[in-house]
Formats: sequence, C-alpha cells, structure tokens
Amino acid sequence: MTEPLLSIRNLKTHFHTDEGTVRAVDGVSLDVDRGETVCVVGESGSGKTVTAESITRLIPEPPGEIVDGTVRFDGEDVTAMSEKQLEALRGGRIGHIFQNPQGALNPVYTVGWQIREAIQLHDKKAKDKEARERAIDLLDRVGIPDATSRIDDYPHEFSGGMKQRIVIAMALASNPDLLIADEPTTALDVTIQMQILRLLNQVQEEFNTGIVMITHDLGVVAEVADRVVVMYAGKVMEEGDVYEIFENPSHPYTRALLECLPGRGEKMSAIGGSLPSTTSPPDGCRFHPRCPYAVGDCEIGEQPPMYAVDDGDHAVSCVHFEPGADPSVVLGEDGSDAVGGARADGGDETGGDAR
Amino acid sequence: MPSGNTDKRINRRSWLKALGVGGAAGLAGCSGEQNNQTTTSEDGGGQTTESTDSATETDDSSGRTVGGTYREAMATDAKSVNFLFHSDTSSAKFVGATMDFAYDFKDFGEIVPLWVEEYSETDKQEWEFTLRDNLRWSDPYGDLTAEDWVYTAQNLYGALSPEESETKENWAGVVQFSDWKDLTIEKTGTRSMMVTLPEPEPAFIASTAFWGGRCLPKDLVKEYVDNQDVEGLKQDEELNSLSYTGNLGPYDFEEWKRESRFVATRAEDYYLREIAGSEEIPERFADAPYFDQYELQIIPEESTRLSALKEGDLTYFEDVPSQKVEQFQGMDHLKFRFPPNPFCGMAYYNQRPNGWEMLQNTDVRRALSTAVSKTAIAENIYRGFPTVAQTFQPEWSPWYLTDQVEEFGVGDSYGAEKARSMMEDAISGSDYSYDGDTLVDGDGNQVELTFVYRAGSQNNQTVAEFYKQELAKIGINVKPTNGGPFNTLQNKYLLNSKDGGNPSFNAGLDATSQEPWDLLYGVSLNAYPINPDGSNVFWVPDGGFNFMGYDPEAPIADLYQEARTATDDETRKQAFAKIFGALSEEQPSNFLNFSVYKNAYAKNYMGMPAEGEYGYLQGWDSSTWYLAEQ
Amino acid sequence: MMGGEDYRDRFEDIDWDDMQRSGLDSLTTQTAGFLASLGVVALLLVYDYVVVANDGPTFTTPFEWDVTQLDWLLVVTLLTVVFFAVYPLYDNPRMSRRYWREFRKNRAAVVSGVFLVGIFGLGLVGPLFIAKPDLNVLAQYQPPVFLSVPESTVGTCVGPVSDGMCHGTWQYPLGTTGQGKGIMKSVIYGMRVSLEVGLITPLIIIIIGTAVGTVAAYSGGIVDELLMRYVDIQLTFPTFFLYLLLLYLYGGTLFLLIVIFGITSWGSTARLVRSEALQRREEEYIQAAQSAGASEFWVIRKHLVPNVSNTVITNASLLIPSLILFEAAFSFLGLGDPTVPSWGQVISAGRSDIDTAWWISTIPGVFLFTTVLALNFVGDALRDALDPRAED
Amino acid sequence: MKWYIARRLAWTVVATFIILSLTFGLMAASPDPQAASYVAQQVQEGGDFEEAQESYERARGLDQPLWERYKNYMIGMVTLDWGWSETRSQPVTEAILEAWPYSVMYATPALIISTVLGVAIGLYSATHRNSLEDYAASAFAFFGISIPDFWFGILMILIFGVWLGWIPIYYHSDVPWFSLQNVQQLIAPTLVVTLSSIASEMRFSRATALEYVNAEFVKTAKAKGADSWRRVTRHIFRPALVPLSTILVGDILNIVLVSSYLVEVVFGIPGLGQLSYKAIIQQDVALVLATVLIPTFIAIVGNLFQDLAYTVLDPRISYGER
Repeated sequence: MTEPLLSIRNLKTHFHTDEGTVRAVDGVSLDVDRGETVCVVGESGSGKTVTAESITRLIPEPPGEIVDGTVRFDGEDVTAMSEKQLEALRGGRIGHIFQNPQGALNPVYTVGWQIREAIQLHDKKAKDKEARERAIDLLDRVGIPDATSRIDDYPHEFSGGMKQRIVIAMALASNPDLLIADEPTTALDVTIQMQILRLLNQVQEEFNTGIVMITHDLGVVAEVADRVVVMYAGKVMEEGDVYEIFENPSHPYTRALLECLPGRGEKMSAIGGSLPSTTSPPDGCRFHPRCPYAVGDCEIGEQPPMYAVDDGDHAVSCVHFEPGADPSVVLGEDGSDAVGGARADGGDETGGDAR
Repeated sequence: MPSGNTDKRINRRSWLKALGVGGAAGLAGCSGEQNNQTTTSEDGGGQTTESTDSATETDDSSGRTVGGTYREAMATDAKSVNFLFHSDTSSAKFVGATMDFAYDFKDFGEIVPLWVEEYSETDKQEWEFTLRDNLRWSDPYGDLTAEDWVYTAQNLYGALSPEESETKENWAGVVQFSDWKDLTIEKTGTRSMMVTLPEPEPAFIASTAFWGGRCLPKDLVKEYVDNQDVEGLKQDEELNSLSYTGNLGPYDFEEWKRESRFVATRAEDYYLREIAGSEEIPERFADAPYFDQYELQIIPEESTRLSALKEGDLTYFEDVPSQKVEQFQGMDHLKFRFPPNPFCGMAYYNQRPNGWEMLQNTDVRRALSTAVSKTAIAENIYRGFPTVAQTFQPEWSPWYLTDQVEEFGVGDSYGAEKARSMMEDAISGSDYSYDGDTLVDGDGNQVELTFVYRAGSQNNQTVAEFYKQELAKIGINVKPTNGGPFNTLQNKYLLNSKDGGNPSFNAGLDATSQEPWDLLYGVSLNAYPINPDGSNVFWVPDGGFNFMGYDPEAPIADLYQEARTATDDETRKQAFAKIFGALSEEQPSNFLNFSVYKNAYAKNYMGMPAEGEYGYLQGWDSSTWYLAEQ
Repeated sequence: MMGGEDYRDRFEDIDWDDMQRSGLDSLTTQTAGFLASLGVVALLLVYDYVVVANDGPTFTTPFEWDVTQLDWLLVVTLLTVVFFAVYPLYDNPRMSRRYWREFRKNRAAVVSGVFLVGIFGLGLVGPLFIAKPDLNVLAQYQPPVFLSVPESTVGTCVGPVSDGMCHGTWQYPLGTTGQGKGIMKSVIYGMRVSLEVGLITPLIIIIIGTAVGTVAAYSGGIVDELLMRYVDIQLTFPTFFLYLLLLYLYGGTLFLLIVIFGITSWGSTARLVRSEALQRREEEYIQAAQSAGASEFWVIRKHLVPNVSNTVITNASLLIPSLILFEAAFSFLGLGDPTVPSWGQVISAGRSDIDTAWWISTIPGVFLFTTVLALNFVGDALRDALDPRAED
Repeated sequence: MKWYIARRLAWTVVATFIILSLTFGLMAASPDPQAASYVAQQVQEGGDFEEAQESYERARGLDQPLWERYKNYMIGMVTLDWGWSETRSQPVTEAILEAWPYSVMYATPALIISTVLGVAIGLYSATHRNSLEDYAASAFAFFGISIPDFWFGILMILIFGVWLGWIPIYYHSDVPWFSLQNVQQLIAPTLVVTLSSIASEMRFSRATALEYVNAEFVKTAKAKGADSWRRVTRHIFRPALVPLSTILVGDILNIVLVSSYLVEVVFGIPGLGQLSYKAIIQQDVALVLATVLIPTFIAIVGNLFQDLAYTVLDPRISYGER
C-alpha cells in the first residue's frame, strides 16, 4: 500500500496557558489520500480545528506546541520542517480555507492583491501582470461573475458567499495537493453552503485533491465525506468510511451526535453534560462522564485504543468494542440503533436519508 | 565690562524693579532686584571717592589690556531696547551698553559728567545744561545737539516750551512723561539748553529728568511725532536695533536674539576716550571699554544660570541667591562683592477702613513691629545678606540720623513680652483685650490678621509664615495669603476706590481696596538715598502711592515741602532726618531690611572696588574694568 | 469566550431596573444612602458657613479640621465612590469575586494597588494628624536620615556633625527643603493633593462626559451635532493655555485648578461614551423601554448610563495618572497653588539646589513617579478586568 | 467623498473662527500687567493715575471700541499681521519664526525616533505576546508614561551634565545648528521627549496590533505561506495604520502643548514652548494669541489630515453617512 498523501500519527498539540496545559489535541491519528475527502467532526472545542491547523503548524507557537506525534505529508515529516519549508508548503501544496470569510480577507487590500500575493508567494517568477491574469482566472473558476472588473474591489464590496469563493480561489492559487477546509460553510446561508460544497467537489475532481474538512455539521459530512473522523476532547472516538459511520455508529458519542441530527431520532436530544476540562481531562475514556454506558473500566487508565468494528474501514475507541467485549451494550440487542437506551421505541432510520 | 558699568546705567526709572516685582523675574524667584546706585556703607569704611580710586589704582598696576568677551547671565530678557517705552532692568542694561546718558553720580553730590559737560543754575529754578561737543549719532543724524534734546523732551516726554503753559498729554505713552510734564525747556545755544522749573528745587540735579536721561535724534523721530504715530515709533527698525547710537556709548549693538542673548561689540570711537585724563574722567578711560565683546546671555532657569557660573562661563553674575553664596565663595575662579542697595523690604500695615481697625492706632503698629525679629528675617530667611532697616532710608544714607530713628525688632526693642505689654497698653480703652494668651475682640474671638504676600518668591512666603510664628507669641493669629503676581496684587490690594469710583493707588484715605488685608509683603520700594524727595508719594496723606492709607501724625507733607525747596543743605538734611525719624516712630509699615547684592565676578576680572569698599554708587567707571592676563 | 453566565456579572449588566420600585420607595438603599449622606454633608456645609465663626475650624474634636472648599468636594467625591463603586461590589459579592480573580492575575497591579492604598490612605488621614510642614529657618537643607552632606550646604545642622559633614536626623527622616520644611510632611501633604486631583477631577469629567455623551447619542439630530461640535472645539482649543491664563490671573488655587481641569477635559470621554452609547442604543432593551413609553430622561438614566459604565470606569482609570502628572507639571512651572505643598511644587523648589541638596527634588519626584506608575499598572489591570473587548 | 471633504474643510474654517474669537475674548477680558506696571510707575513718580491709564490705552489702541479691536485682530490674523509683541519688541510673526527652529530641532528627531521605534516595538510586542521581550517592552513603556518629563529632565541634567559632564548644562543658542555641539546639547531634551512619546506609541501600537494579530486574515496570510515579516508588515501593520495615524497627530500635539513647555523650560531652549510660556507669564497679549493659534492650527489641520487619511487608508469607511 502506498503511503497516503497525509498521514497523522499520534499527534499531540498542547497549549501552555496561565491556567495550565490545554491538551487540545491529545493523540490523534488520521490518513488522507489523494482525491479523498476526510471529514473531522465533533463538538466545538473537541480539537478539530487545532488538528487541522497542526498539519501545517498554523497554530501560534507559543503558546501552542506539538509535543508528540508525526505529521507526514507526501512522505515528508512536517513536524521536523524548518519555517522556510513550512512556508513553501503552506499555500503551496497545502491550501487552507477558513470558517469565516468575513474575517479571512484583509479589509484594506483589494481581492486581486490578496490572490496575487498567494500566487507570487509560491511562484516567485510570476510577474504582477501574469499573476493578475491568473488571479482573474482563479476568480472566474470559483464562480465570481465579471472577474475582470471585480478584481480591484475591496472585500467589503462582496457578499459572504462571494468572499468564501475568493478565499477558495486563494487556497487554489498554487494548485495544492491537499485542501484543509475548516468549517468552510458554517458562516454562510444554506443555499450558498451547497454551492460552496459543490465547488469544492468540482475542484477535487479536477485536480485529484485530498481534502480535510473540519465540520460539526453532519449534513455537510453526509454531503462530501469519503471517510469520517469523530473527535471528542482532543481524542479520536471513532473513524471510518462515511457509510459505516452513518449506518453503523458505534461509539456512544457518535451515536449521540447523530441523535442530534434533525430527522434522525424521534426527538432531537442534546447530549447531557458538557465538554470535560481540557487542562485536566478525566482518566480513561474522555467521554465517560457523559456516557450512559460507562462501566468501571471506562474510568481508569488511558483512552481505549481503536478497536476495529466489523471488518471494514471502521474503528472505535470504546471498551465495549474490545475484542471479547460485548458491543451490544451500546448497539442494543439488534445491533442497530438504541442510543441512550432512553428511547421508548426504536424508530427506524435509514443511513441514507441525509444523502 | 562690568556689571558695574551696566549697574550704573540702569535707569533709575527701572520702576518695575523698584517695586521689587516684575513678570518673569518675579516668577524666577528673585525678590531683591537690581539697581545699583550705590554708596559705601558707613561701616564699609570710607565713603570717599579716594578709597575707590585707590582700589582701582591697585588694579591698574596689573595692566589693562583690551580683549576678551564680557559674559553675563540674566534671568529675564529685555522687553525692548526702545527706551521710550520700557525701563525694566534688562532693557536698561541693553541700552546702557550702547549709550551713556547725561551724567551720573559717583557719590552724593558728586557728578560724573557724561553727555552733559557742565551745568549751572540760577536760583535753583533755572538750570542750564551744556552738552559735550564730540557727541555723534550714527549717520545720517550728525551731532547730538541741544536741538535733539529739546525736541525729544518737548515732543515725546511732554516738556513745555516757554510759550506753553498747559500740561501736555502723553500721546505716545512714554515712560519719561512724569519726569518732564511740569518742566519747561528751551534751547539756548547749539549745545546748551535751559530747563525752568515751576518752583525752585535745589535737588533737581538728582531728579531723573537728566540724571540717567537721554534723547533721540530729531530727524529719526520727527516723522512719527508729526503723525502722532505711536505704532511707528514703537516699531521703528532703528529704534529697535540701537543703530543710531554713534559714539555715544562704549559698545555698538550687534545682535539681540530674543530670550537668548544680546551682543554688542567694542565701539571704536567712544567719545569718553577723547576726554580721558580730565579731572572727572580719569586716564583709564582712554582705552575704555576693555572688552572686545559684550554678551548678555538670557538664561531663565536659576539653576542653569548658576551652573554656568560654576562652569566658569561667566564674567559676572548679579545677585547670587543667598543660600548659594557660601558655596560659590568657595570656588577658586570666583570672587564676590556685596554692594548695598536702596530697596526697602517692608511689611505694610493696612490703615484703611478694610484693614483691622486697630492698625490705625500708631501704638498698635509699634507693638506689632516690636514682636517681629528683623534680625531673624535678615539672618535666617535671607541668610544674613540684607541689612536691617529701621526707616525708609538705609543707615548709610546721608539722610539717616541715628538720633532721630527709633529702632524696632532688634536687640532690646524686640521681644514677645515687650510687644505684649505694648499691645496691652495700646488696646486699653478699646474693645480688644487679652484672654489668657490670645488677643480677642469684643466678642471674644481671637484677632486674625490677613498677611498678603506677593507670589513668585519663596522667601515672601517664608516671611509670611515667619510672621505667623512671631505674632502667635502675642496672641494674634496670622493668615498667610498668596496675593498672586504683582498685577493681581495691585488690582486686589493696592488699588483702592471710594464708593465704586475709579480706583487709584490712593483714592482718599477712606477708600478701600477690592479685597481686605491687614499686612502686605513683597513690594519693595526704592528709598532713593541720593534724593529722597520722590518718596513723598508713599508717605503723605494724599500721596499718589500711599496705598496703605497712612495718615501721619507728624507734619510729614510740610517737611517734604521744606526739604524740596530748602536752599541750604543743612535745613534740607534736618527736614529729611525728621521725616525718616517720624516714619520710624509711627511705623506706617514695618521697615524690615535693605537688601545687599551678592555679586560674583570671575577672579581675573579687575577694576571694581575692593571687597567692603563697593558702595552704592561705585559702578560709574565700570567701562574701565578689565580682564587681567591669566 | 467567557461562559454566558459569568458574562452577566458586570457593572453594566446589573439589572438596574431591579433597583427601582414605584412610588416613594423607589429609592434603593444605595441611592437613599447616598442622598442621606449628601444631606448630612450639606447640613455640615451650612453649619460651617453660617454657624462657625469666620474661618474658624469646622471641627475641634477629635481633631481640629478647618474644612475647605476642596475638602467638601473631596468628601462628596468619596461618598460617590463609596456608594457607586464600593457598595455595588459589596452588594454583589459574586461580581466582586470575579473582578478580583481577573485583577489578581496581574501581580504588578496587586502590588501597585496596595501601594496606592497606602499612599492615598496616608494622604487622606495624614493631614488630619500631622501639622502642615512649617518653615524652620534653623533647619534648612537637612539631609535625609542616614545621609550626610558638607556642613556648608546646610545653614544650621540639626543632626550630629562629624568631619565637617552634617548628618540627617529622625526629626526630619527625609530631610528638609531650603525653607526648613520637613520633606516627609510635604510628601504626605502632597499625597493629599494627588488624591484630590486624582479623584475629584475624574469625577467631574465622568459626570459631564457621560451626561453629554449619552444625551448626544440618544437625542441625535441637532442636539448631537451641537454637542459634538462643541466637543470638537473644546478638544481643539488649547485648554492648557486657558488653565495658564486663568490660574495666572486669578491666582492658582488647587480648587480652581481642579475645577478647570474638570470642566474642560471631558471632551474625549464624551466622545467615547457617545460612540459606546450609539451601539447600545440600537439594542433591544432600549427599544423595548422606548416602546413601553419610557421618557427620554428615564431611558438615558436607567438604560444608557449604566450600560456604558465600564467604558467610563476604564477611561477614568487611565485619566487619573495623567491628571496627577498634569497638576505636578503645573506646580512645577509655578502655576499651581503656592500654598499647597504638592509634589510638583517641592520638586520645583529644589530644582536650583539639585547639585547640593539633591533630595529635595528627588524624593517627591520618586513618590510622584511611583504613584503614577502604580496607577498605570492598576488602570491597566482594571481595563483587563472590566473591558469585555479585551478578552480572548 | 468630495462632499464630505468640503464639509470637513468648512467646519475647519468655522472652528478656527470660533477658537480665534474665544481667545480674543479671553485676552480682552483679562487685566494687563503692562498697564498695571506703567501706571504704578507713573504714579510713583508723581503722575496722575487716570491720566497715566488713559495715555497707556491710547498709545496701545486700547481706547478703541471692543468691536473695532476684534475686527482689526481678525483682519490681522487673515493677513498674517499677527501684531506686535510688547515684551519682545518685534512682530509676533518674527518671534515665532525665530523660535520654531529650536523646537523643531529636538521635536523632529524625537517624533521620528518615537514613532518608528515605538510602532516597531509595539508590533513586536503584539506578535510576541507574553514573551520576555514583550514584558520588558511593557515595563519600559510603563516607565516611560509614568515618569514626569520635567523631573526626568532635571535628573538628566544632574547626572549627565553636573556629575558626569557629558552634556552641556544649559542650552547655547549661539552654536551653529549643524554642529557637533548642537547635537550634543540636543541629546538630552530629545531623549526626554522621545521617552514620553515612545511609551505611548508602544502601548497604543501594541494594543492596536493585538486586535489584528489574531485576526483571521493574518492566519489566512500565514496559510498562504507568508513569512512572519510579511505578515507583520503587510497584514498587521497596514490595517493598524488607520488607528495609528490618530496617535501621531495626538503625539505631535502633546509635544507642542505639554512637553515643549516643560522641556524647554527645564533645558532653557528658546523654542515655541518657552516663547508661549513667557508670553503668558508676561501677558503679552498679541504673542499669547499667536502662540495659542499654532497648536490650534496643528490640531485642526491634524484632525483634518487624520480624517482624510482615513479615506485613503481604510477603504471600508464610507463618507456618505457623515
């Protein structure tokens, strides 16, 4: 098996603050292949964004620090790279798209200037004129109408969706192999969301780009993901093929997340309790304080390792899936859906209804 | 050149200083101000010119050579070099460097003829002055003649011509007006002119019309006079750059950089050089002045000025602050002289209706003066530099007769107990009485006196607080009050008016000032020992400057009249002695002290009288002072 | 982001409406206490001016205290601080604790705070028990204790003399000035001056600035335009000159200085309050109050003012040190109140003696510097604690 | 925008007019110590009080009706005839022309140094928040804003002038402007002014930059591969320039209005601060009026410039609304 485009192993990113060390990411592993879209999902504060930003070391250092683990991009160890190499990587082979297009563009420069900057930073030979041509071309490609005349406009003269397209244009400026999109649609209207996702899809198909998509929106996951990584409090709870995850959610947390999706449960239920402290996380499984199935083993030691579920591309970090354990505690007797056990009647669901 | 030189040139009219106040100078914290028409003090040994000469001759032996730069640091810049409008010390010093004046005194009654070669008088009423024949203005104004003088006097100073009798108006607002407005002047020859007084005045020669008097070239001012153009007169380029002064002074104006420095260079044709060797103008004037350059640095900051002195940057420093004298005396590159000056520091008693009514009682004032130690003020607050005053003349003045003067606040005539018993006598029969240790009024409240002092000098405040301590001993509470700078002080406390009428310094004895006060300090007055006649404005009931509302028991007005018109010196002397005796008895104000200058000179600066011999009028030959070879 | 529930505990989030009821008992404890205290002060004022003999001391027991105009102002200011800053903190311990937690993070600020409490406490009570520094012509230029200077510098040495050196004594721990005034006493009286300048002036500025700012923001239109144009002028007009002129002409009393400072320096505060209030004005609760028929004055007083209080407090905390520096500069230039021994004045008095009696200028200078420094530290921490925008 | 600028200019004119009138009124209402001294002198020498007063007023045109004087004054202002300084005996404009180079000589280097260094250090602190350098810079800034400049000046003179003898103890206005001596004597005043303004520059630029350091668009720039220099200079500094331009104007004004007084008085520099201080102390009406105008013009023009700078620097600001 060839090495994946991006391979993260046991990544630990901590932040040193006055209140103590925040273990934002605490041992995350994931792989992304070319042309593949991997969605990282989880609540706010679960460490998704830090994971994404650790890939190219965008996190502010200090206070942030990658204390352990490796990030290999196309066979090279990013964590060992010099700042110069990183700069070449960022925006060169790895493009970033951020959550808030309002803030992602510098208000005092024209959009053309900002895209040109992205081009010229990686193609030192590109003359202003040539870069401008390319910028217009990029704008055109991301669907900005009348790109030639709008290139000299300032960001505040564009709508939210348009801005996000511009951000994507910047991310695509150097034809990256990997796109890291951090909640690219959260700040947008639903109709615009769809357009943006399609645009990303298009790009991916065209260039065979790998995409890491950070989101808490399971709808988006269902829309674009090939594979899904579920994070909670800096740890991976479950990962696997998108179909597996949706149809056969195994970790109680994943199940609870899905439960929150409208139309999936009988009623929308929020997960009780709140995120654990990131400075002194609980022993054992991070989720155990909120987990209805928690047993004694859950409360001691480390986060359980990833146990394979079935045979497919699906693993889960839960003691109940330890070989020899009985996963039906979580999954219910029928092995299908019985989240929380609180449900009076097991409403049927189809994994595909979001698709 | 020499402070002395400039000292002498200070117009007597530097009135602002005469009051011991003034804008920035007041702020800078100097209270005793300059003006050095000095005479030797009696205990200073020999007040004769001889001693002066001998002192100078000693210096002569080291040889006078022309060269070097005279450098002095001053606190305040001149307001103008146009002497028609300003007469502050700095202005006078600037003008004095480039122009002499009619004549000066080197001792009481002994004149140094400068522009005026000689004078004569008839019946003490007609005075004829003759100008020297080598006085020249700069081109194109030609010789300085009687024509210039008479024209200036009649058209600018307000003097009358023989055919006029009405007082003129002071159209240009010149400072010389009050000297000249009653005089009649006419030309009697190319270089001679006659002044006629309204009544005989034996001491006219010592009045400021001619003493320290100057004139302007007629052709320079005529245009402005004809058009009554004050603006033009004030702003004239030549008047403001002293470019017309010809050979009339020891130096020629070179540069005046405002708030920074005044520079003049040695005049090549100083008129006195031609005359040197005569009886009045000694040989040493033949090369005067002895500096190539004359520089006055304006350094407002006292500490900086002192630093410059310490660094040896200065030839002369006028009036080192008392508390620094000892320190600077210890420096090898400096020497000191302590000439006395005629400014009397006084604590005035308000005898107007808005002061404590008991202050109108002479005995009360005498008791109060007994309670305050003049010695302590002189010794401790002023560090021993001023001499204690007893009346409005310094002891070294010829008009001061010891047997006429009653002393207060020194020796046996000082003391809380004595003052207390004097006060008890003085208040008997009034509503006031002593309640234990406090002096109380009819209602039993302690007497409280408001002591107003002029802002600007730390010492003024210190005196006020010292007064508080002293009078507390006789049961009186003193409330020190900051009267503000001079103009505020003047408006609030000095000017008085009756029934809302126009204010003036004396609008009748029953007029009152805007704010009530009881005691006032910080306005020193010049005693003019050379001719104390002018001091009548302070002490006679309708005197223009009798702001404290003093109504003398002695016939002071008559005595002044007698002194003014007495044709024989002894009568005059006796009249003045009686006046100053009466003042000491009646204590219209508590005469505290006469200040002394603490002047520092560069060690190699020579020619001035020896220490202890430097008296009141001995700066007259300062243009002959010089730098000795190192 | 702060959690939502913490977020409520701020001055500006106090439910001020809670504190008002209808009719007579609409007075809260706070307001009632404040008004009652003001009443007492007013009575005393009347007593001082009508009953007490001319210029006699107002109180004779337990200590003699002739209350001056400035003292009255200070008392009112202190009352205001007590009722509108200390009382709410006491009344709302949760909020106080939160502020304290925030504030405590800044070590320097805590140390500074302790220092300032010391300085101002001493300034407040010191002058009641310590006599004004009086001149002593026999004790000029005494060096501070443990130090010595050549005997020629001092007039008469109060302390021991050895080898021609005059040593300082405990009688004058910090030495004396050229007038023989004890520097320690001067410094303590100077604390009072700084306290007065630092408390009364900001209060005046806050009151006028807040009033103008909120009225302008709420009224809008021509009123806003006029007020803001006036502020423009006031900000452009060199008020420094105005101070100089007035102080010089009418004599520099500290009272006048403080009042002039107060009534000419509120421009930027008004601007700040206005812009803050403009944002607030659009918020729903204001709209709600308006549509409920609340009067303009009511809306301004009950809704706008409380809601801009954090901005105002922060602003004021930054004003205080600069005002104290300003007063010192004025006294230094000889334009302050010559009867009040403010630090600037003592510095100025010792300026010409700096080479022989360095302590005269240096000691009050050190106090001035450290006080301003401490105020800056506290102000900075206060801003961090109060200003929601400064949070991460 | 043109409409906005036109209105802005019109207001500048109106404000100038109002301030001029206020100043005139203030001076007209205040007593004249020159008159006081003149009159006192005349009276002491036996003159008549009222006569002396009248002749003083007549000679100075003070007997004209107030309106007439106001009119003349306003016309004079416009025609650059700012009157005659009574205490210096020279035209006011000349006095100002003589004085300003001395102020500029220390204020310009101070302004340049404090702006460049202050902003640079502020940016550095902001981008290296909580680093040792940041703490050091903050401590320095606190020191700078807290130390009274007049006191600092005195200490400098004491230590470097009196004790060490490195700098001259008083200002020599007669040394050539472009000489080593002049540089030497300007070091201390420049340093004092620099210290006080650099501290506020640092604080302000740090605070301003902090708002941008964590801005999304800076992260975007990092993600684009911009190095830290480029991020700071292009992406943080440039947007921060808008608020920073305000402090520059404030800084100049602060120097003109406050520092110049204290520094020039302490060091004895015959600049504008000294000029106007003296004018006020000595109540030189014409000169006071003029020296009031200089900072006023700087403030008015500065504010105008600053508002216009916003139009150039920040494309977001729309002027239609104002």
